Amino acid sequence: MRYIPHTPEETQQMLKSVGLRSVAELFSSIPESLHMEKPLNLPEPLDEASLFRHLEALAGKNRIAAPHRSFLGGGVYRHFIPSAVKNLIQRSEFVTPYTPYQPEIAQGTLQVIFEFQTMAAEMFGMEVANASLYDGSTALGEAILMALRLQPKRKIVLIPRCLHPEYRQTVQSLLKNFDVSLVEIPLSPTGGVDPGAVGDYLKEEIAACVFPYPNFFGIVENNRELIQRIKDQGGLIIFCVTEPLSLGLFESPGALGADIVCGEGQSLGLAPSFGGPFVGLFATKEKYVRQMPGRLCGMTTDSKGRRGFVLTLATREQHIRRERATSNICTNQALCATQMTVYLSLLGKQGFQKLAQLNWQRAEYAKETLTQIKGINLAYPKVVTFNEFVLKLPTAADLVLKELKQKEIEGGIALGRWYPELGNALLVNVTELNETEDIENFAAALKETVHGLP
Amino acid sequence: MRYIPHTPEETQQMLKSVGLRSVAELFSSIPESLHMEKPLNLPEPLDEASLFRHLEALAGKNRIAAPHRSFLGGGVYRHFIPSAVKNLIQRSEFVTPYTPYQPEIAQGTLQVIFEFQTMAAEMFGMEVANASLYDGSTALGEAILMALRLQPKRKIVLIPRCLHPEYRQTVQSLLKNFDVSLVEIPLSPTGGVDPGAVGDYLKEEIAACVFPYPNFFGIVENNRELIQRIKDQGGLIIFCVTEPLSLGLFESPGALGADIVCGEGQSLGLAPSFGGPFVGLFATKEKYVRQMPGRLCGMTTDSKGRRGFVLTLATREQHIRRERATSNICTNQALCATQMTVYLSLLGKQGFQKLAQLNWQRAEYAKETLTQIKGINLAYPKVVTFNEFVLKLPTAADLVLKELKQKEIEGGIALGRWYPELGNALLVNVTELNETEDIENFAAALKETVHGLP
Amino acid sequence: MILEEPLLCEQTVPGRQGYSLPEPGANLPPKEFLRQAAAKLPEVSEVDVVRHFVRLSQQNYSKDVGLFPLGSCTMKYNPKTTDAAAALTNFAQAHPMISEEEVQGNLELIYELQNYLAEIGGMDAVTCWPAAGSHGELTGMMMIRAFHASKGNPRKKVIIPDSAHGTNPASAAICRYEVVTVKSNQDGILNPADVKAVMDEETAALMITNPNTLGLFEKNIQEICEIVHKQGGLVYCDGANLNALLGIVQLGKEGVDVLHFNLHKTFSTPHGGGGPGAGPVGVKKKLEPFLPTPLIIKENGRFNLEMARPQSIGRMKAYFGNFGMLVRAYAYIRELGPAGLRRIAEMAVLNANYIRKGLEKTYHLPYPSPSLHECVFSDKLQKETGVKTLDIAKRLMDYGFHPPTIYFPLIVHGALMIEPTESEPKASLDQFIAAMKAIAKECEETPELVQTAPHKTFRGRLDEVKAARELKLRY
Amino acid sequence: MILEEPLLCEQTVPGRQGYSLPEPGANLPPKEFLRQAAAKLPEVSEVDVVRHFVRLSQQNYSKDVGLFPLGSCTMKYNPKTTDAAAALTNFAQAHPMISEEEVQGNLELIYELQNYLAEIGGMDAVTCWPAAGSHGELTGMMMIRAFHASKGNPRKKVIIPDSAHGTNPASAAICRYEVVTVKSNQDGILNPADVKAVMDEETAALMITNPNTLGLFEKNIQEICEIVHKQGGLVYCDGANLNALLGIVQLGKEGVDVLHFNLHKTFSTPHGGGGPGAGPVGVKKKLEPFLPTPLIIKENGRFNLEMARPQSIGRMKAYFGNFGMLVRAYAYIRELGPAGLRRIAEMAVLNANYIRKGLEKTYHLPYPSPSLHECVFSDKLQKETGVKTLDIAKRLMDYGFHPPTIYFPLIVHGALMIEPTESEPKASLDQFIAAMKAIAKECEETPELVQTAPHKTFRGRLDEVKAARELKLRY
Ligand SMILES: Cc1ncc(COP(=O)(O)O)c(C=O)c1O
Ligand SMILES: Cc1ncc(COP(=O)(O)O)c(C=O)c1O
Repeated sequence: MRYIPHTPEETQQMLKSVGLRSVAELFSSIPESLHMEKPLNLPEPLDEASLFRHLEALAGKNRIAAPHRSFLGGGVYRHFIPSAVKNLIQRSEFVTPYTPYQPEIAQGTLQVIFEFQTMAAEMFGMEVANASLYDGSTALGEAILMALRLQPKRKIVLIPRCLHPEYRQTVQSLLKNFDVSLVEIPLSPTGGVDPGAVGDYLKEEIAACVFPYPNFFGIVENNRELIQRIKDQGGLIIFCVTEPLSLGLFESPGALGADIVCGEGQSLGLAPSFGGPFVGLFATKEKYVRQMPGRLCGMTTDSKGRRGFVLTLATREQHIRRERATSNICTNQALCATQMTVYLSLLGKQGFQKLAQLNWQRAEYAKETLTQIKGINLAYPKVVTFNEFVLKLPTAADLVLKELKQKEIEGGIALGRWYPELGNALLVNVTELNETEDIENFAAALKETVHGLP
Repeated sequence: MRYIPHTPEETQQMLKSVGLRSVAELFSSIPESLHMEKPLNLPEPLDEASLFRHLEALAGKNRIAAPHRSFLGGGVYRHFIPSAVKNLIQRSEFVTPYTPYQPEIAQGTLQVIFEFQTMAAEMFGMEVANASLYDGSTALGEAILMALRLQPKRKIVLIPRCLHPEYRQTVQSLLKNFDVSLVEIPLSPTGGVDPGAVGDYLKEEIAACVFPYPNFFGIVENNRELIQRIKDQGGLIIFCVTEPLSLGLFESPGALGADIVCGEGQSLGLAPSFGGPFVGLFATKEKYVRQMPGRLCGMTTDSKGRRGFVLTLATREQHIRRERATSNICTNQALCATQMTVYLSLLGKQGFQKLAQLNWQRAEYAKETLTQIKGINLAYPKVVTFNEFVLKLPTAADLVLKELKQKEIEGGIALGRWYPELGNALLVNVTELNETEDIENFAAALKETVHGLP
Repeated sequence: MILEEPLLCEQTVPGRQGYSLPEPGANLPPKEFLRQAAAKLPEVSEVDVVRHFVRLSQQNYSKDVGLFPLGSCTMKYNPKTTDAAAALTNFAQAHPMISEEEVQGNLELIYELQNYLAEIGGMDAVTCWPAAGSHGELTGMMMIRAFHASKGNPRKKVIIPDSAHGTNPASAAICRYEVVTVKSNQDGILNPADVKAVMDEETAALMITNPNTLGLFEKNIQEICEIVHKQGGLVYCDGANLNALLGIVQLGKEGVDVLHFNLHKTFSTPHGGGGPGAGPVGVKKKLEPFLPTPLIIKENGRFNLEMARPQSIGRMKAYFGNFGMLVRAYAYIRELGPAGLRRIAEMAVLNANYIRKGLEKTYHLPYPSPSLHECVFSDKLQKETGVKTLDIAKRLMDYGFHPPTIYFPLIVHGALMIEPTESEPKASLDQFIAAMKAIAKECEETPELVQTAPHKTFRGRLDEVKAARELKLRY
Repeated sequence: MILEEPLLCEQTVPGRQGYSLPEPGANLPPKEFLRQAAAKLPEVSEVDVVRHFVRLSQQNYSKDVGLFPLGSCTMKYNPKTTDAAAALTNFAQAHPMISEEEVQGNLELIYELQNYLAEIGGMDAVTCWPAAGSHGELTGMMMIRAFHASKGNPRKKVIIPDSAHGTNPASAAICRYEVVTVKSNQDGILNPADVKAVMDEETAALMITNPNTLGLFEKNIQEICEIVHKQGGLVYCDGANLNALLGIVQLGKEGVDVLHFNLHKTFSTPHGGGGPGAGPVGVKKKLEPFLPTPLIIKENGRFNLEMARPQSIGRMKAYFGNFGMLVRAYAYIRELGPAGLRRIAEMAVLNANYIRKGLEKTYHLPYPSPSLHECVFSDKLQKETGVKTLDIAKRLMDYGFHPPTIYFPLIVHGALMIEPTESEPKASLDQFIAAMKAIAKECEETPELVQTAPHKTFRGRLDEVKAARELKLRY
């Protein structure tokens, strides 16, 4: 077995040295009755070539459209990943160390985390960011728990319906056992947060309100006035960003008044990978840092006065604070955070802006082109969106998608599953990978489909 | 431009520092009349995403069969390449240094070369090997030139017709300007080196005789007696090995009496890559080392007495000896040599034997299975082959291959192009990637094809 | 020669580019939405970026250069094969929002992995959604709470041994349970009587780790499970140390009701400098109704997702867990097969015992009971020379080794917790033992050499107090 | 911390495996064919192998960690993009023996690359088959010989300047030409008169490098070409230094008849620790009939291979050159476009001049003519302190830099030949200049520090004499 170096001779030699006669004796501290009698009932081993043949056959059962023929978003975005990212992220020195508990021989990982924290904070316009959480949805859970810790007497958290439905579900599960009301704020007529509905809860019990930015429909609302009203009531403002690329163009959460920003970093250099591993982003104000969940890397000096980095404020964490920790998280998404850091380093200040602009422009072009099809309209015609928008179709979105798939096009996400009130609504995402001709092909196929269906 | 760091400000600053006012002035030493007036007539730049879309479309114009549905060999062999090889070989530290002229900061490359030399020599059963040549065909050219240097008075070199035809062509080009007869030895009735024809040249002028091992038809001949007769005449024995994996099973060239062994390392861990880059192997006896072409790495010690490696015997090479060098080669195939070294390290002593055995067994099974088809026979029924053999078909091999390709099978190589005398002959290669079911599928398809064709 | 490398922000040259993008057009969204101050990301070329990360990477010690004997972390060799498996286009490019029809391959893989893990752990059903061990604990404890709630009383307390990992009490706390700590006995394991003493009908569960964090098998596990079950409680097992038991013991057979797996430990998905991981959870039949959504259902050879499960604890994370890690674990199990998995346990335990034997005369072994996959020493014998565990750990770096886990478990004062794993060759164990012995000698002869270690690393000992006091968390 | 690493053979443990293969059956070929003594390959695990190569790699300096200013070698940044391009399945998995029909993509790519290179060099036709620069030289000189032979006399001699790279005379020699060396003048370039003095009707060609290996433009090139042409000779240009001229000068327009390109220099295919490269050759119309086979012919949008070319020099290598390198160069040219290529030349020349300016007061500049892409200093000013070029080179390592090319070109005594390339940022040039100045100071103040350098590298100065004397070329 290529991963286990022991030869029979070495095994014998080592057994002898530990004073045992057989491998079985190594397990003599385990009560006899617990020992398995038969081998595990699992498939027999495969050599590597056969394994890949098997895996390719399995992967071949998926039907995956080419990225430029896909218009899928909904929290997971198709962006081009530069080859340099893929090359660097495979390096053993990033892939195979543990959490950098021994900083003298982990400066590489630590400095990357420090740079990741810097970039996440910059992007969000916040003061500090942590070293990553699992993903956007669990980061939102942590954000709410943190807000509750900061506001221990307050019991109401507002979650708008225009937030990613699976994020809402995740948060609902997490908070089920807490003595807290999670209140769903209905959709406004423009597909956003209904200010009137929020108004109903503007009282002392409000701990926090979540603002998806852009929201699940791709809509960018800055809600300046509403945010101020919540703040006036002492409520904390949580921004949740599933497409951080939008921040190359749109005002930062920090500038809009966020106290906590959480989000998903997938769109910044990670493959869709059927939903994970991704990277949960988390940023806040410096004054709240001791209530933050997750690891933090800080700058310091070594015995010779040279600059170096270490994990810090560990007293917040489970391995020190145990049941009173700010979170139970231990293993996080470090390698994904590294990947995002490499990606953002390449994009840089200008690239981040340009790519955002390109995404916005392509989506605007798609809006125009697709709404020229008879019977197809924007669900929310007058709103500002980033690279995603909702179309109203004349027929069932599910069926349309199925037909499009016959033409090897992934047309988007049918919203009926989560928003029956929206009717035949289709969420369409357009990134830099969808060029003009792809958008036009899509329009042609959609037209044919919609008019072909009953 | 992401590969050129200069910003306009830096450019100005640097120009100023060198005392120039414009970029154009940098080229003032070039006569005016030579300056291009227009930009190069080349396609406009592509961003990386568009570049890959273009490249994928280009690559998509190829029609490449899955490795297990392919039976192509002919000097380029499909073997499984372990993932560890691919991962290690991408490391910047192997990919991006130059030739290790500064050994203190190139011990990695140097030790790998030393290990490569060790493995090549071991595999061939020879005393020394060099740090690689371009490929098998040019290595054969170098072998012949070296033999001529060792035997300056002798003018005849025997090249059997059963040697890879493109190797023969390469050698013919190279030797055209030398005052030497390259004599082609015809095929023996068993598809090998015709001893009688060799006999005609067993006189004093014989400088060397080349033995392909296995030959282009996959045939393994050990020719012990013939080799002895040539040696008795003072001729040098050159072995040429295009499928070195065979040496996991068959007697080594060294043990059979080779003076020089050259070969192609592609089958040991390199992709087919449309014929290159591959790695030319070259080994000989220690006494001939000063006549060897190519780089050599040797062991030594450093200023503190620690073991280290350096390039050595550079006095044979062009950068020192210029027109009297043993070869003109400078850049070789170092990264491919590294790749082969990693591959062979993983296979190891046992794996090398087992994989060879597996290849041989699969090919034997294919021989049996395919010759059960009516009208299909082995061209050379009683010979020993490695993983490749010649079938005689009842119809034109070209047409058969075309039909098979409709069934997404690459059936092998039609030999008519080089060996019209063999009629409808097909060269079939079977490796560990062709499992029993693949061979049976091939047989079924071949049967259908052959009997379907006129 | 490892080179210094400033932050990329410090290398910024305004206007320098590392990207390759088409030029966007001029039009923009309405002004009032636009960002006022651009994010200060670095402005560097691709050349700068590649060098930056290559240089930084070279400052790291990694499993791919040597022994990484962090106890409880199971730092085994990570196959390149399984990384390549996860990178296969149709896995890596699968978008999680497409219909079940189009991802039958993924669903089949996860479904089969669930079955494999159930078999390995002796459990009835498995969910693959949790993103790491701790997330698995949370998922498991939420199911336990839902189970009790369904019986009318969610209960109030969870019993956790003093040797437990910090995530156990932290996860229980998020489920709003009060933590009751129970002490290990002089042999380093739990006494049934001690559990009995604290177990009552307001106790929802016992959270146990087996083998525990001392590397010892909780041999009274069956009796303990009975005690808990008798009062209506459930037993949660932290499977972080499952590597010692693969093919040897199915924990479910002991009486464990909920068990989490750490794919990044036992099944060798790489640690990536801190993550990502994956923490599937196995449960017994009675807990199946509470599994998180979605469930993968196999019907007539097709795989469907079931969302509506009335008793489910609900969704624990958007989409389908850390799928890339699931692919790796699946590939690992398929490559090893039943015999290979068992051999892992055997050689992991052999390696740990070999180190233990090699060092037991040199370092103090607080619990002499037979070790499984790891062994825990303390600095008791060295302390009188003024050298402490931290110093020994740092000094090991100078010998070319990553230090073991230190100061954990908390019940051992100055703990050195060594887990070599099965992938380590004998030669490196021998070198490690020799280094540890040499350091013990140094403790006596030149203690200040150890106290000021490391000396050969890229950085000397770092000032952690300063980092916490003068908090600098970003550029 | 860079760790020691023995040879894998020294790590062998008999029976240890690093492979993953199905078990073969028992049957074997006839005994008399079987190998008697197995090849002594290592017996190690995958873990051992991965560590071995990771550790060894860490002992290397590489372009991806810093400046690699080897003059004449054009060590520019190698894009990861072009590596990924060559790895695309349908390129990497293409077998060279399938029919033209099935590799239309490959043939189109090569065909277009030929056209691009022809445009860049101002040549009429290009062959992509040579495997490196030297192989290109051989191919080119063989065409020249065939050309002359077709006129009835292959001629006897080739004129080569004393500043030429060693491959030039070596390649000419394989074509059985006698080498006539012509000296460069005091400005470091060729005098037309000197060429005229040796040129005759038995001279087949002049082999020139432009810009030459001093980094200077041979400004009399047109006149020299005329002299050669007048006597029926041809002009071969070694294009190793083409990086300086991209989009600035088409060498073909100067009168050059044959030109080779080094894709691993100008077009940034990586050097790989010594190779592989690719050395396409461009020719003028009159030499087209002699191009090596096969030729790629475009007909009605399809690409075919032509093998039968009566005057061709024949095949230079099996199959189709180093195709993987051709893909990289193609991708590089397509990414950069005309303006990008020109910018490469501009910034490469600017960088070289910036270094030259920074060091010209500190080191002796033997030829003060204007530099293009590289500049050549000597150790003349330092020699009196007892320090020589080699010492300065070794000392540079301690400052974190790869040394420049040394002792080449041969016409400069103690040459230090510096080529930064365009991909180097100003900051690293500044650091390099500072290091070179600091070393010059050390030469005066602490010469023995320089003479015994390097001091901070993994190995100290290695004994090359011992290596050659006690030849040990394998384990
Ligand atoms: C015993 C034990 N339990 C739980 C955990 C937490 O697992 P994770 O880090 O995957 O969240 C660990 C991790 O180190 C552990 O060692
Ligand atoms: C000027 C010059 N000519 C020719 C060559 C030979 O090229 P290659 O190494 O590709 O064979 C070199 C390589 O260093 C060179 O610098």
